[in-house]
Amino acid sequence: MGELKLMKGNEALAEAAIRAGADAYFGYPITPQSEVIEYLMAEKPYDRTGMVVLQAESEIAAINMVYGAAGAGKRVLTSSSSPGVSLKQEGISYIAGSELPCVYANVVRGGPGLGTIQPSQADYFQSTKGGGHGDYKQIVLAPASVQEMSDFVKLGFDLAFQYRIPVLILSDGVIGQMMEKVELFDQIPRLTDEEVAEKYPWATTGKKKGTERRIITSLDLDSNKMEEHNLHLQRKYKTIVENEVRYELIDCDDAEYIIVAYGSSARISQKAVQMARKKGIKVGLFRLITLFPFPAKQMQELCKKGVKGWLAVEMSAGQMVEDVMLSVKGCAKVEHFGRFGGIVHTPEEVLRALEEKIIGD
Amino acid sequence: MGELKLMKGNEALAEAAIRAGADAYFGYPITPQSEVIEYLMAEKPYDRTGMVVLQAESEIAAINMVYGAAGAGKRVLTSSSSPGVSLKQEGISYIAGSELPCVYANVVRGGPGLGTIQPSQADYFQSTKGGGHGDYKQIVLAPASVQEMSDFVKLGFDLAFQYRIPVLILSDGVIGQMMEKVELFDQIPRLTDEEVAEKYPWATTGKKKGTERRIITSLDLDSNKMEEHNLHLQRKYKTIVENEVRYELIDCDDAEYIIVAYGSSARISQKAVQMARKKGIKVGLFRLITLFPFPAKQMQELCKKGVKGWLAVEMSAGQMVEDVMLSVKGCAKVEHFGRFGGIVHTPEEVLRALEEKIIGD
Amino acid sequence: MAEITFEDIVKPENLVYKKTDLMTDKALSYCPGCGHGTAHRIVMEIIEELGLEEKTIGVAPVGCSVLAYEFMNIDMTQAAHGRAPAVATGIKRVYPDKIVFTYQGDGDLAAIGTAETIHACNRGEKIVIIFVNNGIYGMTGGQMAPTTLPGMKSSTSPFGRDVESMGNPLKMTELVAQLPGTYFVTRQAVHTPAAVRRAKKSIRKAFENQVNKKPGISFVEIVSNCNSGWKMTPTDSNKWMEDNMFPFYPLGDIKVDGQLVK
Amino acid sequence: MAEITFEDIVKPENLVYKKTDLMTDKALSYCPGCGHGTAHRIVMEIIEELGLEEKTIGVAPVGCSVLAYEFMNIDMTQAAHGRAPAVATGIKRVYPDKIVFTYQGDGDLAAIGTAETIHACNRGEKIVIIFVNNGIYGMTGGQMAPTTLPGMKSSTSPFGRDVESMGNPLKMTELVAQLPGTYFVTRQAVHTPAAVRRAKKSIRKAFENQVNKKPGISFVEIVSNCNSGWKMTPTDSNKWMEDNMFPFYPLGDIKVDGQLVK
Amino acid sequence: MAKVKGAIVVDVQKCKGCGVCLPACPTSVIELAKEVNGKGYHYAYMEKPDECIGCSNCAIVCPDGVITVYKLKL
Amino acid sequence: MAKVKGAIVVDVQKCKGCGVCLPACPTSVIELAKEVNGKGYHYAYMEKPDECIGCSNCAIVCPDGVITVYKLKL
Amino acid sequence: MTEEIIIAGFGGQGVLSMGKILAYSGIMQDQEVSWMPSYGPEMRGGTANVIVIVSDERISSPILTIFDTAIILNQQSMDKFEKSVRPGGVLLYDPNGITRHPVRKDITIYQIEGAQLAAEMGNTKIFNMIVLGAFLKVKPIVLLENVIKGLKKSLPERYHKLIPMNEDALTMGMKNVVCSNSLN
Amino acid sequence: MTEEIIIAGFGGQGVLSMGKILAYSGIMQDQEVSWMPSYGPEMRGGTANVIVIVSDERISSPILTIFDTAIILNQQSMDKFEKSVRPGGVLLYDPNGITRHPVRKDITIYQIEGAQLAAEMGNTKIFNMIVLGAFLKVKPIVLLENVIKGLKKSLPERYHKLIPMNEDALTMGMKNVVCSNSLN
Ligand SMILES: Cc1ncc(C[n+]2csc(CCOP(=O)(O)OP(=O)(O)O)c2C)c(N)n1
Ligand SMILES: Cc1ncc(C[n+]2csc(CCOP(=O)(O)OP(=O)(O)O)c2C)c(N)n1
Ligand code: SF4
Ligand code: SF4
Ligand code: SF4
Ligand code: SF4
Ligand code: SF4
Ligand code: SF4
Ligand SMILES: [Mg+2]
Ligand SMILES: [Mg+2]
Repeated sequence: MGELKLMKGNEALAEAAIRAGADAYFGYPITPQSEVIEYLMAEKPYDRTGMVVLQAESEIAAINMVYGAAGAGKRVLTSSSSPGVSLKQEGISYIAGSELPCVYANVVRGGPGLGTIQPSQADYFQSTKGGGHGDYKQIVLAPASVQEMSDFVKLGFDLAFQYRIPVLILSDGVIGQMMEKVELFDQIPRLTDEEVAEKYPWATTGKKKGTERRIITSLDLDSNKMEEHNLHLQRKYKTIVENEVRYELIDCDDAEYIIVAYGSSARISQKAVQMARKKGIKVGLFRLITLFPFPAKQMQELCKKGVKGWLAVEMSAGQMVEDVMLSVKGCAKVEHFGRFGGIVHTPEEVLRALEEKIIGD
Repeated sequence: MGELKLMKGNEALAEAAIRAGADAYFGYPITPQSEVIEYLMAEKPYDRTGMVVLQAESEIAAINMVYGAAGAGKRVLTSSSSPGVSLKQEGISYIAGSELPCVYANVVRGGPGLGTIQPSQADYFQSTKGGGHGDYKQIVLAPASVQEMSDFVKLGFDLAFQYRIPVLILSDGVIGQMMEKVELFDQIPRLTDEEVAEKYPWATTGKKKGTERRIITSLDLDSNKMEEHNLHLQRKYKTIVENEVRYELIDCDDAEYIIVAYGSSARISQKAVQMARKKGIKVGLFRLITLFPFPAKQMQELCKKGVKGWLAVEMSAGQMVEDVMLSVKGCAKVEHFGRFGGIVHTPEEVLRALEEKIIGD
Repeated sequence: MAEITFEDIVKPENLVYKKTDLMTDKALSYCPGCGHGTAHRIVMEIIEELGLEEKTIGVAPVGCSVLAYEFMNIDMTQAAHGRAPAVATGIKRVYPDKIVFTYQGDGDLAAIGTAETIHACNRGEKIVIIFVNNGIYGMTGGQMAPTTLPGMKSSTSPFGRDVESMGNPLKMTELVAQLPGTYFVTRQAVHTPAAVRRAKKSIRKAFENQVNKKPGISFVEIVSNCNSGWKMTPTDSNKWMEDNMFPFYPLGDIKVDGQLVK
Repeated sequence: MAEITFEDIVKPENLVYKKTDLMTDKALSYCPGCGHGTAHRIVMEIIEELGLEEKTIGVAPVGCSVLAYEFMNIDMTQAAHGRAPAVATGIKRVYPDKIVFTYQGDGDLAAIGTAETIHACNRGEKIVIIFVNNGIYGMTGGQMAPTTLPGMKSSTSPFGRDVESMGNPLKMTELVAQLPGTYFVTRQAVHTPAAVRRAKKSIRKAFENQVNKKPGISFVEIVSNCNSGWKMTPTDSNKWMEDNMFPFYPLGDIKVDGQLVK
Repeated sequence: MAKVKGAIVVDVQKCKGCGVCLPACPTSVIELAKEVNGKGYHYAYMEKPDECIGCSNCAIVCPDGVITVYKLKL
Repeated sequence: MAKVKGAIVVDVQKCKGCGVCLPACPTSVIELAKEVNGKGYHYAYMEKPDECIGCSNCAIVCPDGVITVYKLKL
Repeated sequence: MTEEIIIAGFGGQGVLSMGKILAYSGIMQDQEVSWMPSYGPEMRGGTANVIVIVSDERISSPILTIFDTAIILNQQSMDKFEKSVRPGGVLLYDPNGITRHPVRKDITIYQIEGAQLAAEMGNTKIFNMIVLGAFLKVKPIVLLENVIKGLKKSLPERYHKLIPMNEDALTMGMKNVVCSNSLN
Repeated sequence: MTEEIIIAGFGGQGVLSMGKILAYSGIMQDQEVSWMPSYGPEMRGGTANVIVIVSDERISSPILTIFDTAIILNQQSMDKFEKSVRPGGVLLYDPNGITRHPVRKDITIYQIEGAQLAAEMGNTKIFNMIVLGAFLKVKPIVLLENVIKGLKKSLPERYHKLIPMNEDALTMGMKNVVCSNSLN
């Protein structure tokens, strides 16, 4: 068993970055995720593994530093919270367009605008449909525990490099700020420059004589080639949808009703499920782990088993619920229950919503 | 009848801004929409109406200039194209959160990343679901002609001020660059400072002695108030969904199949409909004018009339099609036909897609 | 003179100093001893003294002073992090006759907002910028700012700012003074009565420049403390500021009436 | 000497100048006479001469030189508008032993990218910045840049740049020279053989600084023409540049070995 | 002796006990109270009221603007 | 008389006829052709080949890098 | 009546403005028009083309791949657009610089020696008006007087003195267009 | 066993670290734990509270509104959280500074004179450990030895010398907690 620690989600993410053999973190402070860079700075990862930590002048600079280093084949990450992530959208679109691997975290707070620093899940659309311009996707991992804040950094880098795609760890103020027990994985050594050059022949590591130069770009002025590139991206996304869906079913075997939730909403909904089960209500929890790819097929299968109603629980005015609707395709009623603007729902409210919106009529 | 001119879409938008009594335009060049600011600079609108035109140092500066001036009750606008619009997302979320009126145009080009300067409709998700953070909406108008590039500026300002909401004119390289006949509406006088102060008591025009000060903000550290604010926004969006849906039905009366499209895709699809009708295929065109609010109800009504299949035609890998699916709710088959990355579909291709994907099986 | 009682003195006719009405009655949200409060107050005193209340629009971005609108009893706009100069430009351009100012922290003005600051100054926007430099990101919990001194500890430079890897402290005020668009550039403080009086004079000059449509921006830096971020008592932080900040950020006028002060 | 024929001279052993192999064989996409081509070539000549080909990574953002990667035969990264210094920082920080440079236009470096430029310079990133200043946004069709001269026409200043409303031309190079993080700052041109030779010397120095891990950035401005944007013939544009750009942007070293040149 | 007599009124509930006014007073009038106010701060008060000359120094450096100053010319 | 004799080879198809090389030549060797190349440009050529001293001036200012220079020492 | 036209040639040949004048002429006689250029920024000096549609009805797609008429002014455009003329349609070209002449038998092919005539008239700038004249001879979709009106509308006031010269060019084009295949 | 606790008081009272030590103690005896603070930036000097859950099973929601135990250290928190204790649950509070004492009859209420005891022991910093001791007396959900282990884990090495003092404080709290209502 790995090392056991009591850590904040933000700290676990930072520690996991070091252990995952990350080469660099570039970031800019913003509540509720400043502990990520603070932890890293205090840990002197440069002494531990040679990892670089740099406080950038802005979120835009940070994401572009990530773009540069990722294009050179290194394992790099950044993190921010909602307003800062909005600023990164152009950069993310570039990373997706140039097919670079990177991990970044959004510890979501309530919006819109400056909003509040309290937890929220209202950046679901931005994360899954594309906050930036163009037809691109990113893998979105939704940790529901501090343990997953750590594990998903490693998983995120693996997926990012396997598919050459940005991986977003979509967290929120609850997961970022809470402490839980976390089992830290063992240190993975950073790749040497030579290993990078060998493993990632697409990376700009310096053109060896007699070889073709490497170009990191998302531009093509020839529309035919650009469309071909887009088709290639779409094929890649399809592969990801086929192979990388991750989710957790809790009490779903005999469930007549299903709550769909992710992240801290899933934690709260799990409590609501426990409470409901005590009352004899046959309800289960479909906890999303990947938001993209979305487990549409798996929901359809549950539909076939005769689920009578779906409740989408999220800290937003209704975003993920659209994907649930698109997945179950009218097979059963789908309702949404949301609190937002920094308010976190209570298990009692979720149970009530289930009874009133789904079972009640 | 107003003045008739032959103009590019971008020029028509610029001229309409002057005539709509806009107080200022703030923008930054980017293809394929630089004609907007170029036209304005050449027209000396300051001499014509007192309108200010300023080339900002970046898209971010431009949207924040808009935020400032809009907060002070003025009619202001900006425009850009995909990468530039991605950079504006934080600012747009602020404008939505602070409930400010403004108009901005995205003359979409192909992405992701730097992509291509050729036309695209791949920013649909960003425009309608929220490219920025938080639960917000903006009214999205999709002009399909140069005439509408002009008309929607006026309509946009009216809606923006009526609802205190950002209005996006979602255009593309085709509509921006093409010339058509346009009937220009007559000059609407700019409001005087006094009129602004009177009409828009919420605006920061300077606090008169003995009155309450005005605050433009999207921040509330009290989550309960923040949620209340969000609920207020959601109610406003509901009102907009109820009252402001705009669309055009072409040949839909007896249609067995319907093509859904907007902007230049709608123009091309209209030609495809003409071609199909010549072949005896009963197909109609549902041209979206507002993308948010989306005419879900109107589509459901057509469903009831027995439409057998829907084809979503867009210059993207499949974005608007999700809203069509969410609207028709499984009543009939929905398929997507898209070209992308700067490629514009031909009417012939659209017809073929209709025959193969919808009618064929 | 035991005959004169407290009550004899505390009478309306004897009033010599009272917080301006242009500050609201809300208790300030700042930490005890934080210079933001003083800076707020003297800006509002000047606006009152110049009779500008009815035509002034203030812009405060995120930073500890994000809530300035709760305290400054005038029309205010809250701006996104770093963008206040653009927001103020937007307002001033559509209201050339109104008085517009920004109130920004050092993280805001000299990090994320560098481009907006440089370009508003370079365009010579006819606004006032009040720049509160406390060498740290106060609001978010004391992270390193571009202005953090070499060796100074912060939550993101827990072993002190290492210039080699984290870069040099940025003297934004000296930099903008180089631009032809700045008309008045000065650096002040508000930790002692004398400093407050000098700072107030500078702020008056800045606003007068705007009233008189002088060509260019008036830029007033206020070197201030952040006892929370610096982890010191208020009085210690003021002392530390004198000993460490002032040598690096010397007080005084840098550019007056468009001319660099030699 | 009629006996010596063309064929006698044009023999491999008599070769004295040939385009470097570090330029690809693709025809440059630039307008006839555009200085970008020359600038590209001399940068690549220096990389070849210093034997840096295998360890160099170039960064070119949008601008006419967005396609630099088609022409420079080394590993290249295309950067978002204005962000090349951040992209280069990212690369250099994870590869401190490689050679990293940016190649940026004036719109890119001095408008949207101001913050990234200032901060990379201020941090003293150990990279080279090649800054091609043609006083205009070439790529997008000749709009006004921060560097456009007063009175100069462009598609967004069709009646000439009006400093009062559009602001002053920005001398970014002089500005960054003020920062302690810049080690070498110079302004050059490439329109005559002598200018090219001087520019090449500067570029060599810049790259040598990086090879020798000198503390700070090496920043080479190249004042260049944009005949399309300026609407002149190439030779006229070079003349106009000498007459109008050079007085405002004087050529020469501004900071050498970390010391401002007096 | 003094030709003027001053007095300050501290808004006790809003005073944050920062102590910034103390060194600002030329005549060392002010001290921080042993007691705390509703927010838990040791608020400022005139420990030596007779010494106050109504110079306003304390008031103008008080970050929270909680001091009002009066001055009586004798 | 000249101790050296030079010659240049212009990549005619890539020359853009910008004329930048003309004033760079100390001996006015180069002129633009009346004919155009495949792209419609009046390409550069040695109008006075005998004058060429192989100084490379033309080549180093040629934006398109289309000039190769040879020099024969006599 | 709907006429769908592509005009294609080099950047400097006045392709876009020819299309613009044609479109303006349509407006002058109350028709619907659209003008859709290919655009691209730094593809300087490359090819330029524009699709012009003049119609009695509302115009659907401004972008087409099959045309009633193709006006072709260089070889590249010939290679690209000869096949895009609808059977029975018209291809009008200037043979100057054309190395591979059109071969289709199911369309009518016309030639206009625009470049040569312009040179003869001593003004290369009117080249496009000669070609336009030629087109209008073949397809008189707009009246000459409306072309002149269109010219007035599209030219800034200070260039109105050039209108007579343009009129001459139009006439010259009308006179000199020749049919080069046997279809009619 | 699952124990759901809220600890609430002023910013400087060591509320968060008390919760942290409790959570660490749980880990030391192989339990699941969660620690969820209220957070907020410039609400400096305001209230602070943290929800700690210690359980044998996987913890679902880390955010709750009803608690087994509320540990309350100032008046504001009393106003806010007295009602949040589950019937039959426990409310433990320090009466120092409390002006409105708890009134519920369906829960057990304990007092600990933490502030006073800490002052008597000459170290206000151990206040929170006294309160923690009191809590553990009432609800011995973790063993004292595991609290010490937890302390060691959560304190940096250089503070380990303070552990005996903390141990004293815990014992002091255990000794001095008193039940103040009649429920048991
Ligand atoms: C886009 C964005 N990034 C980051 C933040 C978080 N943030 C808020 S204020 C601030 C810095 C505050 O420092 P400063 O400007 O120096 O003001 P101070 O609090 O020190 O007065 C930061 C990083 C934000 N609100 N928005
Ligand atoms: C975010 C963004 N905004 C705007 C543009 C459009 N754009 C591309 S290059 C450029 C400016 C080019 O000017 P400069 O940097 O001076 O380079 P030049 O072409 O003159 O060499 C602009 C505005 C863009 N690509 N991305
Ligand atoms: S954190 Fe610093 S800047 Fe912010 S209020 Fe406290 S002392 Fe002032
Ligand atoms: S537009 Fe200007 S900068 Fe761009 S290639 Fe042409 S001349 Fe050069
Ligand atoms: S300066 Fe003001 S807040 Fe501080 S102790 Fe004195 S009176 Fe109180
Ligand atoms: S008014 Fe002057 S003398 Fe009186 S207490 Fe204040 S500082 Fe001291
Ligand atoms: S400089 Fe080069 S491209 Fe220009 S004319 Fe001379 S050879 Fe041709
Ligand atoms: S090598 Fe020198 S002499 Fe010869 S053509 Fe070129 S510039 Fe003239
Ligand atoms: Mg600060
Ligand atoms: Mg330029």
